[in-house]
Amino acid sequence: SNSSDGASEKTASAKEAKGTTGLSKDEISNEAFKELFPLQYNSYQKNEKMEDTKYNGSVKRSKYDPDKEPLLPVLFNGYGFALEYNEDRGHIYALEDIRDVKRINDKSVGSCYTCKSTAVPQMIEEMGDDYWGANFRQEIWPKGEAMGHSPIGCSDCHDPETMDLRVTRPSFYKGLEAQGIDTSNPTKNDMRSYVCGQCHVEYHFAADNSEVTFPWDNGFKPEEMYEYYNTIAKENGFEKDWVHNISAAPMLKSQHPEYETHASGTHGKANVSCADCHMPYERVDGKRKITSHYWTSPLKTMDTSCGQCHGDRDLDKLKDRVLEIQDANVGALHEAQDISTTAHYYINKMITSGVSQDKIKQAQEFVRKGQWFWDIVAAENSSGFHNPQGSMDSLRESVVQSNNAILLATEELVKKGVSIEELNSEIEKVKTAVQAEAVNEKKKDHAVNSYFPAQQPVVPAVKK
Amino acid sequence: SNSSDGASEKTASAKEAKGTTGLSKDEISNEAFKELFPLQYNSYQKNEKMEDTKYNGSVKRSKYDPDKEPLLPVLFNGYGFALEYNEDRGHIYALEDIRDVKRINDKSVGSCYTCKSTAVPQMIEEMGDDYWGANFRQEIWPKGEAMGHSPIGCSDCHDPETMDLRVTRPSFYKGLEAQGIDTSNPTKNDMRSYVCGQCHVEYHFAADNSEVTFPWDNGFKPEEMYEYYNTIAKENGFEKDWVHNISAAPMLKSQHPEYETHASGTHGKANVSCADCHMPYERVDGKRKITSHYWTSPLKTMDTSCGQCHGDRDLDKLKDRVLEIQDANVGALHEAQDISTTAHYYINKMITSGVSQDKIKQAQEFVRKGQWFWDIVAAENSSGFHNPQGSMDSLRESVVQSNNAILLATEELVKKGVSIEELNSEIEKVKTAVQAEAVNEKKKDHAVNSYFPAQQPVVPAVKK
Amino acid sequence: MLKKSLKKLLAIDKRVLILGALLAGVLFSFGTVKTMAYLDSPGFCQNCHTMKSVYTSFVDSTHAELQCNDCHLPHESEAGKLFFKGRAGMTHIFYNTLGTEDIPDRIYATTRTLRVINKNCAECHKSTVDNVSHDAKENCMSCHQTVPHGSDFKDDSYDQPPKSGELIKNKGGF
Ligand code: HEC
Ligand code: HEC
Ligand code: HEC
Ligand code: HEC
Ligand code: HEC
Ligand code: HEC
Ligand code: HEC
Ligand code: HEC
Ligand code: HEC
Ligand code: HEC
Ligand code: HEC
Ligand code: HEC
Ligand code: HEC
Ligand code: HEC
Ligand SMILES: [Ca+2]
Ligand SMILES: [Ca+2]
Repeated sequence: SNSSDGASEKTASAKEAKGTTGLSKDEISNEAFKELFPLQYNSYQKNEKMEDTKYNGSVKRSKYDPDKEPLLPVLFNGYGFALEYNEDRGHIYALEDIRDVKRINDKSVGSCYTCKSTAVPQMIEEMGDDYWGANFRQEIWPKGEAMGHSPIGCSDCHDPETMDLRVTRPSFYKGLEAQGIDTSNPTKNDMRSYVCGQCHVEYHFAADNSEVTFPWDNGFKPEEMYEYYNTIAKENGFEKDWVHNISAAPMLKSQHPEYETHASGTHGKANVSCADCHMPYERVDGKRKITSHYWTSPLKTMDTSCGQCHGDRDLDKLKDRVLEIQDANVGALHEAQDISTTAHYYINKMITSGVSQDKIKQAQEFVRKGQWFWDIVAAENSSGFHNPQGSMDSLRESVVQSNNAILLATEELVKKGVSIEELNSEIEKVKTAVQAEAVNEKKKDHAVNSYFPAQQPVVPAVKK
Repeated sequence: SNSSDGASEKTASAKEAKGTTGLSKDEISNEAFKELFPLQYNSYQKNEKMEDTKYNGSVKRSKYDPDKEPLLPVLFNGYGFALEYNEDRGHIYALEDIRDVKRINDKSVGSCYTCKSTAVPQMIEEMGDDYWGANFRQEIWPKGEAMGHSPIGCSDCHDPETMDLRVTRPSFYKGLEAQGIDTSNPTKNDMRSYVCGQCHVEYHFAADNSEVTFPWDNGFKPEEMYEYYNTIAKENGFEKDWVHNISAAPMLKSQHPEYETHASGTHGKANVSCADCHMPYERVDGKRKITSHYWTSPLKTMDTSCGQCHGDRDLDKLKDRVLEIQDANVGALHEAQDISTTAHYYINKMITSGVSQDKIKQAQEFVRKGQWFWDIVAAENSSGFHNPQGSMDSLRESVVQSNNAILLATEELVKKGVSIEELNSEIEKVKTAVQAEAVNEKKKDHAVNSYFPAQQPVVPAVKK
Repeated sequence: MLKKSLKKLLAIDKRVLILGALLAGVLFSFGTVKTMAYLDSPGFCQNCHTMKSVYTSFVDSTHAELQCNDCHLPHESEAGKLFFKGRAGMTHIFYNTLGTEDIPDRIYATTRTLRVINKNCAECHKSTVDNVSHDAKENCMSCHQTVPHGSDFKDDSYDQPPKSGELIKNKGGF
């Protein structure tokens, strides 16, 4: 315990002696940090790399690809996610990817910008709650550009003056507090997940002002968030993300619940933080150790990401174990999506066959619920690894609910004299047509036809 | 490094100097080992203790109890498991429990005795393949008593001369070899699971000679064993364990697949053995250390069972994690059993409504499969802990299959003009009646009635 | 005294350290009892920044009273010890001077080290090992995963609120 000197030679220079960087507290450009923290800056630049793993990785590929989730254009029919939906990639691409994505249209709101740019905290400070609902293309984007925004950058997680970790998106602490979690004194370990939990979470836009809101009042589990959406959110005026074009059901779209899934999973329960795996210590520049700022699949860096804790295990075998967990998850996901697809079409047939509104409504609630329970797994980016049992439980519940819809429909349809055989064969036809279409944004058009007419004549504002 | 003496005082005496015990190689009485290995013998005596944990433990309670699996008298209707089925308890009770259980009747075969008594290896040696099919009450039990059998004792796992671990039930190596596993040179770590894998496994009786046979040719997973039963077992003449009294489906009963579940699970894949948790080293008699021979729930001995490997974790929290895994598992199991119950009754209604044989057969295959996938989890004694994700996956598949049966039935029944509402309410009635009956062995009688007539007039020989 | 000079030795120019490497053998073989004791001690090993987590996890372990080399060096004979130490020392010095580019991100005990350690465990804990067959796994650490470094790489400071400014201080190099 006498190694205090020597350290100073390793850290850079005079600026830090005072414990501050000398940067302005409002600094939002990554480049401003480059000279002071070249090692971390260079590490950040690695986020440009694109390389896939078996189920994830960072090549910008469509999620509709045959080996990914080919039924999505059916399942999100009538919503922006049936237009374009891609595998996520490095933080460095966040601005480029949101600018280009077809889900953004002339009505999109500022809230969409929230998790993509370093300009956000300051904008919120300036504009107050008007930020959320402001027009994305007209107002927010140009403003951000003028401010010199960076895609997810140093200031999103660090105080530019002290480099202390910080939470810059107000929705996060609001969400935790709604669950009764004390946010006044987070530990270092907490902060190593909190900075990620600002963005890698499920959210919706509040009905009144489009504010980014996290559905955590009842807990982090899929069933707890669903309960929130069916009670508290409804009381506050939020009922749905969109109306499904096939089943006419009021749907929820779930989004990247990495934080929630991790928190209830194997590693989260063991107090492991996001940064432990996704920002492992690495040796750069000779013998200096830094926190990696290359956020990517830890399967590419198992030695540093996993070896610290699992040094006793053969890492190749550990990787096999991860793939085994993921194989089981993805297989089950595909089955759940298939059953969910069937449920939407059965309801479509209920509508066109003149089944009573009451029964249709019941079936629509089932299909909404069934889809929630698989989507919360599909939207989670670890293919089940962050919580193997919990994700499988959700997929199980999904098929229970989708089947409730199918059952109810079957009873009513047969009463109306509808041929279930014919219905099933028509479903196979649309599924084939969707998958046969080569142009991604046209896939959705094959999901409806004269047998299964569209149920959503007015396209609502795309909000996500 | 000077603690070499003292050791000799701790080990027993002259006999071991030669490396042999001096016991006969055919010794099968536990008491013969008492003097030589008093510590292990005393530890073994602890198996008399009866104490429950949240989901398991060792009190001899009926599995039909409201907090356990109250629908079992419906689900096993027509089979011995609807007569009596209890929570398992200490090895020391094995003989007493099999003698008393109502599943044993005058037709029961020797095979039932296989995993209960130390006399078995010698009997097999003497009788050859005639052992398996010999009459349990008339022949095997009296013979075992005469030989001085002990309930699961030292000689089942140890060579009495050398105390080396050994596998004494031939079915085990046969099963591994059928899967292509080399059994010629097991490691010490292997042996610490192999000795348990002789008994804690799924099995069936071969059609020709009632030999205890393990369904492992395709692998250890539920779907791989199911595949075996639907192909290889059928080719060899084994089709079913019994015909269900409600759905008339040819059913499989699964049994204690701890070995298989563990092998595909978290700890098995990390090379942890059964003995690591269930036979931890413990300090007895001052400071001597032995391998615990008290096989019970490790939740009662977490300090020694889990603490060495998970020394970095708070053991109370680790226990919470176990319970969380088990809660999720048991909740999902109950849901799967409920849906499976519905499926059986829907098929019963198909039969009584004159639906075509062809459709009934299809539905019966679905209900058989659906039941297999929950039973392989219910029969596994860790409530999901040995493989959290895998067990949940199996429960998921179970509801998919049971629902296939219900769907198919719904379509046909509505065509026949059956009221689904009435059917559902009749199902609720029988479920209530079964649960209201206080006498365990009478519960099964309430599962059939005039609305749901029994489908199995001839009671087949109880084989398990 | 010696402490300081060693620390300096470790901090100076690489070329000098090559010399140091050559000197190391001499140092080891002529070492007084006191020198040897120091070279076995936590104080010496933790001089090296790469040892931070093994050191911090060690100091609050049940084995904190021991010297690193009670575990890390063979003890059958003084000669064997010196040889092993010499080889490890050379390796160490190589990595910290010429071979810095090749230092792995995650340092694992080599198979050779593990063999040595395992033997030392068994030796100290002879009575335990003798009275119960205690060799079910490849090595002691398959079960005793937290002896003595294993309480994962995150020390207690992670369970406390971060100290303001510490990230600037640690901006690269520990
Ligand atoms: C124990 C290690 C571990 C922890 C802790 C962890 N992850 Fe992961 N994460 C993984 C693995 C492994 C994958 C799967 C990568 C793959 O399939 O290539 C993954 C995948 C991801 C992905 C998708 C990566 C890709 O290639 O597309 C994201 C995003 C992610 N995690 C975010 C998080 C967040 C946020 C947290 C904390 C709330 C977290 N992770 C905690 C190990 C971890
Ligand atoms: C998404 C969050 C995030 C972003 C963006 C981010 N960092 Fe970090 N940074 C972290 C975390 C987490 C740590 C580890 C802190 C700890 O363990 O207390 C860290 C640590 C550091 C440290 C301390 C030294 C080290 O390597 O551990 C420096 C310096 C640093 N970051 C600089 C930067 C710079 C420069 C940028 C922009 C190029 C940046 N960071 C962007 C999350 C982030
Ligand atoms: C300010 C919002 C924000 C914060 C904070 C944030 N992320 Fe991200 N993250 C994103 C967005 C947006 C993307 C997708 C970018 C794209 O695809 O264009 C992403 C992508 C990722 C990916 C996928 C990379 C790949 O190769 O596919 C990983 C892994 C990841 N983040 C991990 C983390 C971790 C770990 C933290 C915290 C240390 C974190 N993120 C903090 C918004 C954020
Ligand atoms: C900070 C420590 C830490 C890191 C880093 C870490 N783990 Fe873990 N891992 C744990 C803990 C703790 C558990 C729970 C069991 C335990 O207490 O040992 C666990 C459990 C697991 C399991 C068992 C779950 C199962 O169902 O089989 C797997 C697999 C696993 N980790 C893989 C990984 C992989 C892959 C990585 C890197 C991407 C990783 N871990 C990184 C600490 C860690
Ligand atoms: C609460 C934070 C948050 C909000 C609000 C948010 N995103 Fe994201 N976004 C993320 C994260 C995290 C990722 C990376 C993980 C993923 O793609 O699943 C991401 C990824 C993306 C991507 C790249 C992958 C893809 O989906 O094609 C696009 C494009 C995108 N977001 C657009 C949007 C739009 C449009 C909105 C508004 C409707 C929006 N985001 C709102 C956090 C957010
Ligand atoms: C990592 C530790 C661990 C391993 C390895 C393990 N088990 Fe278990 N086992 C448990 C736990 C925990 C339970 C749940 C006990 C409870 O709920 O009270 C359990 C339950 C059981 C039960 C039921 C106990 C009761 O109270 O009724 C049996 C029987 C069993 N295990 C047998 C085995 C066999 C055979 C193997 C090896 C093939 C094995 N176990 C491997 C931890 C383990
Ligand atoms: C169900 C299997 C099983 C039964 C029954 C059994 N043992 Fe063991 N026994 C083991 C295992 C496993 C070990 C650990 C061996 C190893 O790690 O190599 C062991 C170890 C021992 C040892 C070595 C010393 C020690 O404590 O580790 C002795 C002596 C012993 N048993 C005596 C007995 C006696 C006496 C009986 C009967 C009262 C008995 N055993 C019954 C499985 C069993
Ligand atoms: C010869 C067959 C046989 C062998 C070998 C065997 N068991 Fe058992 N085991 C049984 C039977 C039978 C029971 C149930 C006894 C009863 O309930 O009457 C049982 C019960 C148990 C229980 C439940 C105890 C309770 O408290 O509920 C555990 C735990 C257990 N065994 C673990 C093991 C482990 C671990 C091994 C190997 C070291 C092993 N068994 C080897 C047949 C065997
Ligand atoms: C011989 C070592 C060993 C023993 C004994 C052991 N474990 Fe583990 N445990 C592991 C390993 C190895 C993993 C996988 C992750 C890893 O590599 O750290 C693990 C993983 C776990 C996990 C993570 C799984 C999840 O989904 O959260 C839990 C929980 C766990 N063990 C609980 C227990 C309990 C409870 C006991 C005692 C009944 C026990 N373990 C005994 C080695 C062991
Ligand atoms: C392959 C080994 C094996 C065979 C063959 C076997 N058992 Fe068991 N038996 C076990 C094990 C292991 C347990 C403890 C685990 C459990 O109960 O799930 C057990 C538990 C029992 C119990 C106590 C708990 C209960 O179920 O009420 C009874 C009674 C029993 N068996 C009767 C029988 C009968 C009758 C047969 C023949 C039809 C039979 N056993 C065949 C291994 C076997
Ligand atoms: C009680 C015995 C013991 C003592 C004392 C001990 N070590 Fe270790 N050391 C081990 C074991 C065991 C391993 C292997 C750990 C593993 O593989 O999990 C190890 C591994 C290491 C490693 C390799 C890194 C790693 O995590 O595998 C380093 C470096 C190390 N020790 C340094 C030290 C230093 C420096 C000291 C003194 C401050 C020390 N050791 C004291 C037993 C010991
Ligand atoms: C000059 C800095 C320095 C000092 C002082 C130092 N080490 Fe190391 N040590 C290293 C480096 C660098 C590595 C990584 C090289 C490698 O992986 O072989 C390492 C690796 C190790 C390893 C893992 C490789 C192996 O041989 O198993 C062990 C164990 C270890 N050191 C123990 C010690 C002990 C014990 C001491 C004190 C007697 C010590 N070290 C002193 C720098 C140092
Ligand atoms: C130079 C002697 C020595 C060596 C080498 C040694 N130990 Fe120890 N060990 C001790 C002493 C002294 C204690 C403390 C005894 C006490 O507190 O009762 C101890 C305590 C323990 C304990 C009980 C406390 C605990 O932490 O659970 C375990 C287990 C243990 N040692 C395992 C090991 C293992 C494994 C190794 C090898 C990696 C090892 N020891 C190497 C001397 C040694
Ligand atoms: C299969 C798992 C396993 C392996 C391998 C193992 N141990 Fe243990 N050890 C244990 C358990 C469990 C305990 C706890 C016993 C207790 O607390 O009563 C223990 C306790 C100890 C203790 C505590 C002191 C005492 O006598 O109570 C020492 C010392 C020890 N082991 C040394 C070793 C050494 C040395 C090795 C390698 C030769 C080793 N162990 C290998 C499981 C293991
Ligand atoms: Ca990605
Ligand atoms: Ca029991």
